[in-house]
Order: sequence, then structure tokens, then C-alpha cells
Amino acid sequence: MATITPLFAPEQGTISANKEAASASLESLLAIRFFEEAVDGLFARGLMHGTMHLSIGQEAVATGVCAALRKTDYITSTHRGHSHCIAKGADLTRMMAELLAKQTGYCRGRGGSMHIADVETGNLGANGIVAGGIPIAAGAALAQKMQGRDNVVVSFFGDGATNEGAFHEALNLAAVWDLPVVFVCENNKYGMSFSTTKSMKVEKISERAAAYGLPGVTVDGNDVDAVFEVAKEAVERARVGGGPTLIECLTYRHKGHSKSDKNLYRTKEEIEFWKTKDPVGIFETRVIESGQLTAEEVEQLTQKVRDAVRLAIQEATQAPDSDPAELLSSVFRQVS
Amino acid sequence: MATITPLFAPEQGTISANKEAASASLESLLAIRFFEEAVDGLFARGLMHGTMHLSIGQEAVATGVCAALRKTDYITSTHRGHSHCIAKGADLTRMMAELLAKQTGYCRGRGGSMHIADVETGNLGANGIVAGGIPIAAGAALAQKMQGRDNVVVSFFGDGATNEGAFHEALNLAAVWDLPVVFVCENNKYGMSFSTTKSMKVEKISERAAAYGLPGVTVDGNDVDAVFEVAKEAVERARVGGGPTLIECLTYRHKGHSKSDKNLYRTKEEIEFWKTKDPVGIFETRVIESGQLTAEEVEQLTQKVRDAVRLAIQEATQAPDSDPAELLSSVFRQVS
Amino acid sequence: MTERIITYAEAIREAIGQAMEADESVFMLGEDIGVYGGAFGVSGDLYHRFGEERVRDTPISELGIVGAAVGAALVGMKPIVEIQFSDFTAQAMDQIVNQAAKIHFMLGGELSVPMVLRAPSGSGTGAAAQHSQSLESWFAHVPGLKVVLPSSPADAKGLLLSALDDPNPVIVLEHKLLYKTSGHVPEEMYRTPIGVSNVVRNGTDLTIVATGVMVSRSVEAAEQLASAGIEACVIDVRTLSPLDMDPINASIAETGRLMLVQEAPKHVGFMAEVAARVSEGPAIYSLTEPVLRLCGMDVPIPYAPQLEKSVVPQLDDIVEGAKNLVRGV
Amino acid sequence: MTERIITYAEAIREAIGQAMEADESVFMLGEDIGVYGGAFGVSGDLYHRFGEERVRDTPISELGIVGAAVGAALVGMKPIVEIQFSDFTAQAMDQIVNQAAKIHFMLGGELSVPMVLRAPSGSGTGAAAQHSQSLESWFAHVPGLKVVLPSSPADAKGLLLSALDDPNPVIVLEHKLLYKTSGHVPEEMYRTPIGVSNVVRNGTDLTIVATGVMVSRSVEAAEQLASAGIEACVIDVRTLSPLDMDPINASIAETGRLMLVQEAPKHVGFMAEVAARVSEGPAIYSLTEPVLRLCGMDVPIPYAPQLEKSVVPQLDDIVEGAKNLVRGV
Ligand SMILES: Cc1ncc(C[n+]2csc(CCOP(=O)(O)OP(=O)(O)O)c2C)c(N)n1
Ligand SMILES: Cc1ncc(C[n+]2csc(CCOP(=O)(O)OP(=O)(O)O)c2C)c(N)n1
Ligand SMILES: [Mg+2]
Ligand SMILES: [Mg+2]
Repeated sequence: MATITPLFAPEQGTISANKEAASASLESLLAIRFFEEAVDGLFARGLMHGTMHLSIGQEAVATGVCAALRKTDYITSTHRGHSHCIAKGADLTRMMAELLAKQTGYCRGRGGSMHIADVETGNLGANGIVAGGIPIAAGAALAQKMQGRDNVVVSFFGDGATNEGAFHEALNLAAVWDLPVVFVCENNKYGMSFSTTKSMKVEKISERAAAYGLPGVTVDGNDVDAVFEVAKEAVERARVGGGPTLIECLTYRHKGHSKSDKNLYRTKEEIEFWKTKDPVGIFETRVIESGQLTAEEVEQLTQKVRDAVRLAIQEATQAPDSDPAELLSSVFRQVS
Repeated sequence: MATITPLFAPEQGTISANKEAASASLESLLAIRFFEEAVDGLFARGLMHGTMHLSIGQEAVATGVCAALRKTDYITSTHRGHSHCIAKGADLTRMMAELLAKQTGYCRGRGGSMHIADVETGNLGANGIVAGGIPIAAGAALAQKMQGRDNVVVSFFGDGATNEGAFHEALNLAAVWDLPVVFVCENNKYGMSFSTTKSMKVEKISERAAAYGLPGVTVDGNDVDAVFEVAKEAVERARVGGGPTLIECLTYRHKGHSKSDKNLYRTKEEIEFWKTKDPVGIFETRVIESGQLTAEEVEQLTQKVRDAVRLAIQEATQAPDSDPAELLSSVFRQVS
Repeated sequence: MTERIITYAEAIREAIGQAMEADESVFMLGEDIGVYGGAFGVSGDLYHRFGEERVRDTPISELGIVGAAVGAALVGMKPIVEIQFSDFTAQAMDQIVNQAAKIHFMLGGELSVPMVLRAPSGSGTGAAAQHSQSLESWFAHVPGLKVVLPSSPADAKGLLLSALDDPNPVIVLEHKLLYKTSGHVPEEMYRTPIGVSNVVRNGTDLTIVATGVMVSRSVEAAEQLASAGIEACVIDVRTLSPLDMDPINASIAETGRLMLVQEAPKHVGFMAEVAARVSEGPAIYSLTEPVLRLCGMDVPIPYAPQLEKSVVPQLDDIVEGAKNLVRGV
Repeated sequence: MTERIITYAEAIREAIGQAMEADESVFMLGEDIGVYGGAFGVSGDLYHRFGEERVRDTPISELGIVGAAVGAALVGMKPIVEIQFSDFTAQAMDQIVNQAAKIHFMLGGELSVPMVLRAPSGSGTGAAAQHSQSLESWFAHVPGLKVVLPSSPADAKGLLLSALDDPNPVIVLEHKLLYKTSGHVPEEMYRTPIGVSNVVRNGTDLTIVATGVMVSRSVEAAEQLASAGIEACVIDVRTLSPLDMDPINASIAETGRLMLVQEAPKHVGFMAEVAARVSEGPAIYSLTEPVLRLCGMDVPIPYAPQLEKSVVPQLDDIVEGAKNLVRGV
């Protein structure tokens, strides 16, 4: 087990104004960053296979949103899902084991990066299908409502996903049924290589909420506090029966779309510009400047997270490879 | 052949203020009405099979929109497609022959009511799939643009269709590609039995246009002049490269959804109310009151259209049944 | 025991009603299943009995509603989705195939999707090519889905109740022409097992394997054949996935002749699998004649009644096919 | 003639480029086919050669773009749609199956849909269950679609050019593992006919019928078998619809043994059709052994490399299967 401190949501005020919350959120940001840097390295060294979609640069979205959630709340995630998974509290070892195709991985090596789910923390699964998780989130929210529970479901997806029919149908269903679901669009400006300036004609993706009679809001997705604030409002509204919200988080991925991306569709300048808006750096500076955490504490935290990731790699590497023997009997849940 | 006078679009002013246009539009309204009443009767007498979706009460939409089109412009239509087909200028005999499963029908008896197409008048086909024709319309419009033609494509669909993913994807594509297509939603308040008040949370379906950066407009769909006016503006904009528009026409179907409808989901009062807003009656009254047509001329026209429909039934009934022999060789267009 | 005769549609409704009474987590969603009672009248009065929450009318959004069912199933509900015509599963294929079918396996086994998807299937109502398809072969080819085609009122109830017990996604394709047919259906909540083929009629001259509406048509044909001195064994496979070949192989061993009858187009259809299984095993040595597949023609379903009939096997085709097979012509 | 060695991906690109030069109405649309050059690099520089109008990047909207292709095809264009992974045809099934496949027939024959839909298919890249399927059996079962699986660079070009000549919708499933494989490809615009199976290798001991990536794997197996004294005839069916059985039947008449190799899951998969056709005709009498189907396991494709390999036929499996078949074990 290699885990980080669970996210802590302050009752009042911003995350960075609360020591405990700031510390937990920074851990989350760093865990996502270091986990993915490690993965990137393993991949480069040929130790990992398949493909990988990294959210380096987008860590504040998952962190800010998940800070507004309870452990019993649910999320649905995407092909770019490590951040959501970690922010919701997953075990880094089991994640790493999955990427390394081990029997101890979250999917026993059957799913890989694009399919990690974690029942324990309410992660209903990453999804290799763009927009595939959005109707599923609506359905999980419907279940909460019918079961009389007050859990909320968050559905993460990208800008490109909002051009899929699944987005449209799911938002409409959630709207007409007043479901406790929050739709979080991580607008990183590109669906693979295709810019949002070409893939849609709206200025803000949050404008699409109006087509379903829903509130829509756009927020700086590189600012944990800002994300947390709008997420908290939306989650609270959803929890008390106020229905869904569409939140657009403006952010950017530093790395290529996947392992085969040559970055031909965007400029170096653009990438460099966004690196100056690094969500991890911004948050670190803020919590140090506001005096919630000392530079030393940040340093300790950094070390702690580095150790956790290192431990995850170590434990995962030593785990047994996933087992072909049980495949046929795993297609169906066996009738008990 | 049983045809009606092609729709005539006045360069300036409303349809009802132009004698020739008023007369042609009234013919169209009546042809749709009488054709469908005839079909209803044939069905009741067991002379027609399958199912049928009648647009009695909605005649002004197809008539007003098609008046704004050229013969070379295209339409895509729906399961409730007789009105579009007739307004675009189809031969009533071949339509009737199709419904009667004759070899001389538009589809040689292979398609029936839900699949009538007419290459001659640019009708790319009714469609049994709700929203199925919308992406097809976008594609036909894309072709016009790529071929350097200035034809416009109109896609007709219902209120219920706007909840399908196909609607969303097609409008977005048409928007980002600035296609010469006009999306015409016939909002008759129900998708089968499901009220728009329950199937969506927007006041007006035209509000959905904003999600694609498109202009949207709502109009009285029982008023030929009003429909024509907004259609003309949208078609002209599309023709000169100004991109798509979403037009919502508020209307009502007097008959059940299809042949098996028991009307349990709406009140007698509502139906009666809408019958007082009958588009055919309204237009007749208007053109007589404005002095464009005399009551006598209207009567003559009525008789002319009745005769045309009667002729269509007669000719269609006498036509040979569709031929099973050639089915297998008709699946593919034979390579020449 | 006295016969309790109800229709296929009533049997399905009874199963759903009983399941909803017995288990709070069971609910229905679909287009026009509420006050309208369903396009084919299957849900009927369930809306009035269980209310709009549990008999849930949806907007026209097949992908969305199947996705919603998947999501609800993941967290403890047992949704029954009705797709108004099985043709519209095309809209929802991603959620059916890429999500529902794969989640249990792909996500490592902790989650599962106990969902039932019901849809009216087949031709014969003059609804033409987009409302008349038999798409069971698609679903049967997808690992992770169970596929059920009830051919009688009793099986419609029993198989649906089994499907609702199953912790996996089950596709139930109901034939439109069967909805109004009647038969004996016990009142209690009995189960018809998934994965067990049903010998509907015994016979030693040839083996007829059929699905859906072709089962009763084959039985009728068998009766005509009997008066011509030919005794046909008729087997209803009932569940296409998993497929139970045992009674088929056993019957072939006796008859030496195999006729496969399905409504779906022949090419790469389900019955090809039955023929292939026979060709792969010792049963091939029992055959005294080549296999005869009597299937839908490889054409879209046409509208005209005489055309529509001409493209799927009719009673006479089955009788004639069987005679030819037995007489070796 | 000197060999002109290019890759499968290059051959496809060459065919598209030549077709676009020859015919103004040909254009491409798909996700990331523009400056990115396609997820598998197939479109490459076509965007720079033909511009963004004719090599048209689309939003992520599979249903919409296939629908747009259908509409464009109806009025005189010849679209080539690229679906980024064939798994995402699930999103577009309505437009593929309910529209493109049926329009010519259902609308009476005046309209047709001359459209080509290309998609990378198959497993072997560690992309797991939603990015690795082999869905050709779905399409082959749909009347109105032609279905093509090129197994070599030369066929990739020749079949694609035939598909572009065809006035009907043609589904071309390209195997991901083949994109980087090379072979001789003539430069001119030649056509490989749709509907003609290809005897890749002659042999008199057994007949191996294969598709896609399994063709070269079977040829490799045949070479190993040859050194063990077993001569296998390898037939690549190339086009699943329409299916040409002639060379298969002819070969069985010689060999008496039939092995069917496909990557797709076995149950109700394409090779069942081949077995069924054999079982239906006189060819069944030529068989001296039961048919052997070597197919993908009926499981979703797993991520782990050793798991992924274990669920689809590998070289050794083919060699071993053939040996067992020939030795009658
Ligand atoms: C239905 C579907 N279409 C296409 C793809 C291929 N694909 C994977 S990620 C991606 C881009 C998604 O863009 P976006 O939603 O903005 O998310 P991001 O990758 O930027 O996080 C594409 C096209 C897919 N996985 N699923
Ligand atoms: C994809 C799909 N889903 C469902 C249906 C069944 N159906 C046919 S018409 C209809 C209602 C359509 O409502 P709307 O779009 O408002 O058109 P209207 O019938 O009111 O003209 C439904 C549900 C269908 N034909 N296609
Ligand atoms: Mg993006
Ligand atoms: Mg409507």
C-alpha cells in the first residue's frame, strides 16, 4: 500500500487558507505529478506497455473537485484518469501494479491505465471511450436518488467529449431527472490534436449547460482554490436535490496526448506559456506565501510523496504478473 | 401522375400577400391534409398496412419552409414525412403507390411511408430513425459546399429528436463547418407520448442553438407566413455562406402518434384547443380576408386538390404490386 | 394443474411486476413505457402500479438510457431497459458492447452490471427495414453479454426472471409477432434457466433447431410433416449465449439430419455457429446429409407484405426444406 | 519487374492520394487525420498535399461524421471516413447499419451511398478491451454492406481502390499490427477485386482459411509445417461480404481437412459462416476430419501483454492445431 492523506475539505473558506486542507491538497497534486512522471519514465525505459494519457499540468482539477467530495461520493473518469483516481484516494501501489500488468493491480492486469476503477473510493472507472462515462455517471446518480442516499456523482471528461452524443443525452437525462451529478469538463484546449477553436463554436463550454436548463460555470482549472469553490457549490446543490451543474475547468496538458504524439498541432510557445501557469507551482507558492505551510513543510511533503511513489513502484514491480489462467471464468460474474 | 402546383416564393413580402404564392401554398396545405385524410381512411378500411404517422395539423411547417426553397435544394425528412415530401413537390400517385406497396411507388414498395425519397425534388428521404436524417443533412450540405454549389439543405425533425445524440453531433459539425443547412424542428409538444415539458428543461428548443454558436428562432408553426419568413431568412443566410440556423416551429398533431396511439397522454381539451388553431383554416381565412383569393377560388382549389388525391388513389390502386423477384439484386447498386 | 393461459406480453409484464414487488432495486426505463404502456403494450399498467419513478419514461436517447442503466446497475440497482425496437440498439451499441459487456472483466472483477435490456425484434408488421431487424447475432458475438430469445409465453416469463437474477448484462430479444400469442404460464416466480436448450418436440427423422418466432413455426411444420410420415425433433436454443449444444448433438446422433431455422439474415448469423459447432465435433460423423440452413435472405426487410414474407422462412418453406432434407434431394 | 517495397500504411495512403488526384469527389474525414496525420499515421502528409477541406479533421463525433459521409455520398461525393479505432464504430452503428447499408434498397434504388469506412482493428498493442476488438462479423451480417479485411500492403491498396470504385458502402478493417509491415506494392492504380478469395499458398494436406493478421501468421505456420512434412494451403478470404467459397471448396476437395483461423472471438464469428457453408454443401463429404476453428477466446481483450497474447491465436497455436488436425488427434 502506498497512499496519500485523504483530501480534506474545509467547511468554510478556500483550501489554501486551511492548513490541513492545504497540506492534503498539495499531497494530492504532488502525488499525481510524481506518479505520472514516474510512469512517463518507466514508459521511456520500455518497462511499461500499451499507451498512457498523462494529466501533468491538469492536477488542480481532480484535486479541487475531489476535495469537495465525500468518500462515499462517486466519480466516473476518462482515458486521462490517473489524476481523478489519485485525488479520490486510490492506492498508488495498486495503480502502478495495474500499469505494470500485475495480478495485484486494480484490474488484475486486465484493464491497464484506461480502465482503473476503485470500488473502495467510489471510482466507477476510467474509460477508454471518450464521453463513455458521462451517461454512466447519470445512472449512478439516478441510483442514489432512487435509493434515497445523498451521495453525489462527479463525471470528469474532456473538451472533446462534449462533442459526442453521449454528453448531450446524459446531460439532458440528468437535467430532466434532477440528478445529483456534477459534470466536470477539463478543457485542456485540445481533443487529441483538434483545438476547441475548431471543434466547437462556443466561447465557453459552460455555455452548453443552457441547452439542458442547467447552470454552467467556467473556472481557472489550474487553481485548486477556484476549482474547489465552484465544485463545492455544485456538489452541495446536487446533494440537496438541486440538480446537476456543468463546470468547465480551463487547463492544459504539458505532455503529448498519448505516447505517440509529436505535438504538431500546437506551438512550443503555447506549451511554455502554460508551464508558467503550473497548478502545482502556483499552489505551493500560494500556501507558502499565505503562511499556511512553511517551505520546509512543503519540502517534507514532497519527500513523503516521492517516497510513496517510489514504494508504489517497488511493491508493484515485485508483484506477480497477471494470470492468464483465470480469464475465461472472469468474463461473467459467477452466479452465486 | 397527380401533382400540385409547385410552391412559389415571393421575392418580397409574405406569402399570403401574393396571389400566386398564396394559391400554391394553399394547394400544398390542402394536398397534405387531403392526402393524409385519405391515407387515414384507407388504413381504417384495412386497405393499407404497416403503420403511419400523420402530420395533420402540422401542414404549415413543411409548406412555409419549402416555399423558401428552390427545386434544387435538398431536404431530409422523418417518420412523419408526408408533408415534407408533398410540399417539396412529390408526385402524389407515386407516394400513394408506395403506401399501397406497389411496384410504381417511390421505393417500389420496399420502404413504405417511413422511407419515401424523391431524387427529382431533392427529397433525400424520410427516415424511420428519430434524428437519423440530421447528420445526413449536414453531409449533403457539406457536399454542396465542397462542390461549389449554392444549394441549401433543410433537415426536418421533431422535438423528441433534439434529445438524441445525432442532433447534437450534427448541429455541431454544421456549425464548425459553416454548412448551408437549416435545421427545422417541428415541435408538436410530444415525442410519441412524452411531453417536451418532461423530456427537456428548456423553455424553447431554439435555445439549444446557442450550444453550437448558432442562431435559433422560435416561430408559430401553424402560420405559413411566419414560418416562411424565418425560413427565408435562414435559407438565404445559408445560401451565401452564413451558416446554419435552428428554427423551432410550434405546432401540434391532431391525430395520434401512429396507428396504435390511444392518446392517453394528452387531454381532449388540448387537442380541441389546437384544432381551433388549424393551419389550413387560418391560412384560408387570411387569404380570403386579405382579398388575394376569393372564396370561390379557394373552393376551386380545394376541388382541384381533392381530385388530385382521388386520382392518386385511383392510379396507385391500379398499379402492379411490388415484385419480390428482384429483391436480392437490389441490395447493392450494381457496379456498371 | 389447470392451464393458466396468458399472452407473451402479459407474461413479460407479470415477470416484471413480480420482480418489482420482490426487489426494490428493480426498475424499468425506456421510451413511452409509462402512461402509454409501451409501444407494444408490454409495460401496460405497471406505471400505474409502481409509479413514474420505477416505470420511468425517458427522452428519446437510447445511448443515454442504456448508459444510465449501466451506471445504476454498477451501484446496486437492477434496471430493465426497454429499447422500443431492437433496431435502435444501434444507437446504444457503445454502452451495450464497450461498457456493459466489458466492465466486469476489464475493471478487474469487483464491479458488475446486472442489467436487463429488452427489445422487440423481428419482422412481420410491415414496419420496413429500420424497424424489423433480428440482431441477436451481433450480441451473441460479444463476450460478456448473455443473449436470450424467448419463444413462448412461459419462457418469456421464466427467462426474464432468470435474467433478473443474473449479475451480468442480459439481452432479451422478444419477437413482435409473439406478443399477442398465448400459452400456459404458471403464476409463481419460476425460473427458466439461461444456457439450456429446450427440446420442444421429439422426432427421429430430422433435427430442427430454431429461434424466436421460428420455433412455433417449426413445431407447426413438424405437425404437418408428421402427417406425411416424417418425425422432426424441434429444439429451441432459447439462449444464444451461452449456447447449449448437448440436446442438439444428441438429436443429430439419432436423426442424422440437421435443419437450422432463423429469421435473421443467413450470412454470419447465429445458425452458422450451430452448424460450425456440429462441423467441429463428433456430431459431424452422425450427419447423413449436409446441413440445411433456412434463414432470412441477405436483404433489408422490405415494407410490402408479400415482399416481407418472401425474405424470411415461412411455414411452407420449413415443411418443404424438411421434406427435401429427409428425402435427400 | 523490380520490387517496390512499402508499408501497409503507406499503401493505403498511396491509394487515397491517387484516388484524390484522380477524382475530385473523393475526400477524407475523421478524427486527427489532419496535421496529426492520423492516430496510426495513415493519412500522414495527405493533409499537406490536399488541404484541410479534403482531409477534414472532425470533432469527436463518430455518429455525426459517418452520418455526414452518408449525406455527402448521397449527393455525389465519395467520402472516406476514418474511425480512429474500429471499436468506435459502436458509436456510429445507426448510420452504418440503419442508414448507409439500407438506403439504396429501402429507398427504392435511385439513391446509393458510395462511401468507404476505414478503421484500425484488432489487438496486439496493449490498448485493452475498448481499443482492440475485431468487429468484422457484425458488419458481415448486415445486408447492404461490403466488408473487406486486407492482409497485405498490396491488398490494402488494391482493395481500397476497388472500394472507392464501388457505388455501395464498403467497410475496410485494417489490422493495427499490419500498418508497419512491408511488401511489394505496384505504383499504378490497380484494383484487387472485392468478392474474390485469395489462395496465398498451395498445399495438399490441409486447408487453412484465415483473415487479417492471421493470414501472414498462417503462412508462417505453413512454412514451419512444411519442414515437418505438412503442406498447408492458405486461403485469405479478404472480403467477408460477399464471400467467395470457391477456392475453399476446391482446396478441401484436395486436402480433406479444414482449419479456420480468426482473431475475433469464436462464438458467432465470421469463421462460423465458413464452417456452415462447408457443412451445407458437397464439400462436407470431402472432409476426413471435423473442422477446426482456431479463434479468439470469448473474452474481452485484456491489457497485460501475456494475457493479450493468450486470448488470440499465435503462431504456435496454428502450427500445433494443424499438426493435430493432420494427425487426426
Ligand atoms: C468514442 C471515442 N472516440 C475517439 C477516441 C480516441 N481518443 C481518445 S482520447 C481522444 C481525445 C479526447 O479529447 P478530450 O475529451 O478533450 O480529452 P483529453 O484527451 O484532452 O483529456 C480521442 C479522440 C476514443 N477513445 N473514443
Ligand atoms: C432512434 C429512435 N428511437 C425511437 C424511435 C421510436 N419513435 C418513432 S417516432 C418517435 C417520437 C418522435 O418524436 P418527435 O421527434 O417529437 O417527432 P414526432 O413524432 O412528434 O413528429 C419515437 C419515439 C425511433 N423511430 N427511432
Ligand atoms: Mg481535451
Ligand atoms: Mg414531436
